[in-house]
Amino acid sequence: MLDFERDLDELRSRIAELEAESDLDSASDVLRQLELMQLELEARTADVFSRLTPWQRVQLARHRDRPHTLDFIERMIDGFVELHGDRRHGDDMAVVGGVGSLQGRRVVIVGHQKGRGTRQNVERNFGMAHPEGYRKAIRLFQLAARFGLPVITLLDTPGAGPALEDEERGQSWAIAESMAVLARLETPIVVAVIGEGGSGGALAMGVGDRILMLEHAIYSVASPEAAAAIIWRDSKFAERAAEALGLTSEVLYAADLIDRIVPEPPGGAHRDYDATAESLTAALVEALDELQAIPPTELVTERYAKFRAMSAHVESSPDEVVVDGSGVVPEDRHGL
Amino acid sequence: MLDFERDLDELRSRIAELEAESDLDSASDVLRQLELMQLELEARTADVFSRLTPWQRVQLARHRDRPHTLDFIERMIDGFVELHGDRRHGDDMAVVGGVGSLQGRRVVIVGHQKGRGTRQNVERNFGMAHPEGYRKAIRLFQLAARFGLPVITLLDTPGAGPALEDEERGQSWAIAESMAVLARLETPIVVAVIGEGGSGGALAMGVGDRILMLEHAIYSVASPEAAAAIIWRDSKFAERAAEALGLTSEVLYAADLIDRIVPEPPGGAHRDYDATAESLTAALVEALDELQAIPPTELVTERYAKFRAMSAHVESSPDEVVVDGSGVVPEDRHGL
Amino acid sequence: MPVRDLLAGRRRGGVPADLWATCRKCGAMHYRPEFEAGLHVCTRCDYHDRLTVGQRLDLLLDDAGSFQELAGDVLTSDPLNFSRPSGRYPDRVAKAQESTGRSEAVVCGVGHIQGHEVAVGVMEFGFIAGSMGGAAGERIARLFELAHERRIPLVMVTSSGGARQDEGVFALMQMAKTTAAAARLADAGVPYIALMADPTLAGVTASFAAVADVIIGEPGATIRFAGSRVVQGTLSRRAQADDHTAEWVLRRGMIDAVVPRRDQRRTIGRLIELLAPARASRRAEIGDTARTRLG
Amino acid sequence: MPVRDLLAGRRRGGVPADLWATCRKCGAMHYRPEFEAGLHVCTRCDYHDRLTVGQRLDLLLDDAGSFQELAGDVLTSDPLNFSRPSGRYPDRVAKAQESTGRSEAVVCGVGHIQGHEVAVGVMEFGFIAGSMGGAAGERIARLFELAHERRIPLVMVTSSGGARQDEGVFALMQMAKTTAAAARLADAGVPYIALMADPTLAGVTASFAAVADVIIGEPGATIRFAGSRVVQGTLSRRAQADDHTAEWVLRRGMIDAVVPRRDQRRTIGRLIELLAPARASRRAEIGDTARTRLG
Ligand SMILES: [Zn+2]
Ligand SMILES: [Zn+2]
Repeated sequence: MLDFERDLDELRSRIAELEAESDLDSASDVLRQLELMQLELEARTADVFSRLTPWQRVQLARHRDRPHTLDFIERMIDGFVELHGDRRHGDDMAVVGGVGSLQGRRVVIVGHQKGRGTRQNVERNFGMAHPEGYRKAIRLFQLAARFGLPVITLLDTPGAGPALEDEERGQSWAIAESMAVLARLETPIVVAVIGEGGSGGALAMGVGDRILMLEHAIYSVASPEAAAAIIWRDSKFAERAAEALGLTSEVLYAADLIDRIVPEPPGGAHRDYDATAESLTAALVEALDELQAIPPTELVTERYAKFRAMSAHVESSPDEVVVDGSGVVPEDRHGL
Repeated sequence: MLDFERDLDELRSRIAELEAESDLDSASDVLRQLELMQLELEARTADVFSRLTPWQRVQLARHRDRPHTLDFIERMIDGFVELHGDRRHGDDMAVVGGVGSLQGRRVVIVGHQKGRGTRQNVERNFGMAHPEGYRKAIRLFQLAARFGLPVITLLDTPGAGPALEDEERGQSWAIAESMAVLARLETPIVVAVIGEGGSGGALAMGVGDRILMLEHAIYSVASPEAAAAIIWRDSKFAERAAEALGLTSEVLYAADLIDRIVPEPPGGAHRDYDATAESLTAALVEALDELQAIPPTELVTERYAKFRAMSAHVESSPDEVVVDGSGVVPEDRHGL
Repeated sequence: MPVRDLLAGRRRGGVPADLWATCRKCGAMHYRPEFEAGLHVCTRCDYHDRLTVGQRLDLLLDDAGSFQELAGDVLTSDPLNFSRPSGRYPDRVAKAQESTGRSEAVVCGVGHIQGHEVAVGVMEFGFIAGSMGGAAGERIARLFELAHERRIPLVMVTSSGGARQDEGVFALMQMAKTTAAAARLADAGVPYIALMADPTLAGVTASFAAVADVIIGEPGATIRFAGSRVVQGTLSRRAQADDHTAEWVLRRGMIDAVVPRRDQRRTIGRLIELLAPARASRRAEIGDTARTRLG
Repeated sequence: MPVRDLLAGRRRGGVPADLWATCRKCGAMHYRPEFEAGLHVCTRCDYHDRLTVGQRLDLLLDDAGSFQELAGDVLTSDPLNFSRPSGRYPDRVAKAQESTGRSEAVVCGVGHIQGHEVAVGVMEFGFIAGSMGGAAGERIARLFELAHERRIPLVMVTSSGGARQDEGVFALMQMAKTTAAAARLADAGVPYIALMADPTLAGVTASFAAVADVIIGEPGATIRFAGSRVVQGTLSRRAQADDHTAEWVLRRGMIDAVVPRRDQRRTIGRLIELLAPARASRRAEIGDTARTRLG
């Protein structure tokens, strides 16, 4: 229960109590009261959620009840067959993936997987993938391309595992290879940030043709704690870092770094898994259907252009990059 | 010193003694005696080596003084740059590889590497590759194809590492993947069995367009000891297994499983590294120059046909494989 | 139980052996009719016992009766004139043929799984330890080529001690040959699913089996690179009973799933449904051609 | 030593600091003229000290004077209006520009190594810890594209703390952008060699640096995924001083070789000679076109 949810939850409890006490034969004024309280709850939820600070968004994105990848797969994917392992070292439980169908469309779906409770969290390494997790993902991406299936990735990780054993097995190499594979994969790729889009560990599976983001998900160059440690040399400044980093869906949409914000039900995704999954399904299906019409090689070209354009830089004298006396960067690429 | 070498070595020692005692001014009868002894040594060497049993060939192939991959690279390859690691788990010292040039031809060369002496042998795991060794090889094969360099592989291993840690990291998967990669690699591949061609551990790097074999190298479905353990349930029958397995270059050449026997200097490769390297270089250059003329896609097709034809089977009614009432295997493939 | 079966059964401690099945893994005794009704799965340790090709086809295919064998007349030769204490190689082959009723250690052909036309290969461990020599390699290569030509998914059920020693390097080369054939199928975008049954070892694990798009292990199956006698020998230092099972290699990332026998047909059918390249449309182009060519 | 230099030097224990260089790794003190003559390599522990872009170009190129900078006018913006206790982002950039004499944390361009025309990028750790923001990412991407168009080998010298926090997700996306550009170069068969200098961390290690065809490490360089402050924090449990050096990642199979500074130009030149796609013949086709286009 987050701070800003407490107030709403008290109202919710009172409604529940009143509902429990009353029955179908209750006086109509009781029923009217209930109805009013419902309306108030809705209004107050809308109000609270319209004024959430970035730090509160971080807390929502990390909410322990927030739906995780397998919760979405369960609701969105028919006939899912989970495929395990990287064929090299291990089966990372922090990354799950497999094949199934989304509203009749055959897909490969891969996502970070967080746990709930201590045992699960240890098993899933808190959703922090090991190198073998990314290598499993790479294998599934390549499988998808081989059989002409589109890829869906769900991003939800605090970041890639930073432990010594992750370094030993080449965490950097696994992440970079995953991006390199996705960049050239000749099949449609739809990315959805569903919770925490934590740094390179998230981006490793985040190179695609459409980048969706659940309303209260976050996407960040570093966790607010890590950024605070880097910038203020104290992770207690996480709240301030969250404000500075521009990690909310609205900021990223305005900056053209994501393509679409997927609305969550009132009170956040954790209040209604089914409604959230339905909302995400609709967005995924729309994206997939758009992409399915584009030839794979063209997809790859457009995907490159898409990421190529992601920047914020200025040129002191645009269109005049001087090498050997004349411009080497064609003019038509400046727009990217 | 092998049994059958002892007799020759005594003669060799006597020649050396006599040479040491005599000088340029020695009586001509001493010089004549030396010359005669030289001739006798040559004749006896030729005689002993013409009558070697398969087991003696095994011993020669494993001779502790036999030149190993790095001995050949040192002599054959100019400007060699060793490249390390599989970018996933480790740098297997039992497999070495890199880039360099062979008589002016840019090549990627990869081989099993045995050690000499206990320390080196432990470091090199007696030439028994770990999975990461094959994965390093795969990386270099792909590098070769990317830059249009032909591949040379040198085979010299008792077999792939069979330890628990090799199983843990997917020894079977690494070997199979290496064969699958080589089978489709769009660049010329010349394989040379230089010592022990031990089972799947050797074959993992043995899929190529030309298969050369040093005269006294062996190539076997299992080490004679392992085969003896399997067949006679006692590894002491290794000598008998060596006879039964058909592992010498002559048998394999006659069976069309290798393309060429590369002659060794009198007394075997370990008697003269330079001469052996020269002999191998000539054979490699000839093979490379033949292959360089063939378009890469055609190479892959011919390579498939080459291995596709390696078999010894009969068909009770050839050309009539019945499925659904008619033949499915086109006649023109029966010849393969 | 008919008297002739009782008489035929070898007896152990007075119990008609055929009436009871002993679990190869945990030693539990199972009443054979129940054991067979339970698909030869040990109810104590979940070990999935070895099956014959016939049992496997019954279990896997929609209708084993309509299975059409491919290359059944491709038979072994004796290139090395090989002899063991247990007999000359051709005699051992003849004996294996007699005891299994199969002409080689692998049976290949075409059948249907959940309505999908599928190229199927099943290895028979009872045939010289399911070992792969030239004939088995040839059959497998042809099966991959058939799947390639007809663009139908391929399912291989592996159970093998590895390469057949009696054919020396001829047997070894089957590893390269079958792997290359599997690799070509992958390049063609036709799915290949391997079901690794007990045991899948050495030259089979380390060739066509390991390169499948999806690998399913049977519960309790031993899956390993090193052959069994090699492991019993001096080379491996710490191999233990529980090492190298399907569950063990799954944890180590080498296979996709461990699927109980009762679910295999459904799971494989679903995988085919999901991976098979746009069957509906392609069937018209390629499937019909193949069917025409096949009469 | 001129008086003004003595005055300018900060003093430690009475010793003019500029006259002595302290090894960042082992603390050994080196007489600066000797240290510089020895290419900034510690004679005690072999640590290869950080170099400026200028020093690096001097060391690497046949003639640093003829180096032609690319995209030098691509400069950072401040998309998040970012501020730290140590100052507003644009002010920090300005300060870095002043102290390094470079306009960004990476300098890209074209030069020659052992006679080969090469696209070269060198990171300047002195510029906000060599961090990669939008401008650096843009310069790097253009360098890869230049190498692609002209089919000339590319050499990147990395030294970076990772992504530049001050640009948030804009900085993060440079990982994807530069990696994709490197991947395209690989597909085009043009060689790319990375030289990882001290330190190569986080978002740079885990993007374009790791996908090089050949990766060379400098002796003693720290090479790691986790950023330095992350490691000092709570996340990594057992990182030790000697972990994550070039030698350490070499043993773990992640890089191809550790090459001392004095041999780097020769080694890289040899690699280019061996990997560059048939330069002699292609030069006529492609090189000339590029040269024409470039005037
Ligand atoms: Zn049991
Ligand atoms: Zn030092």
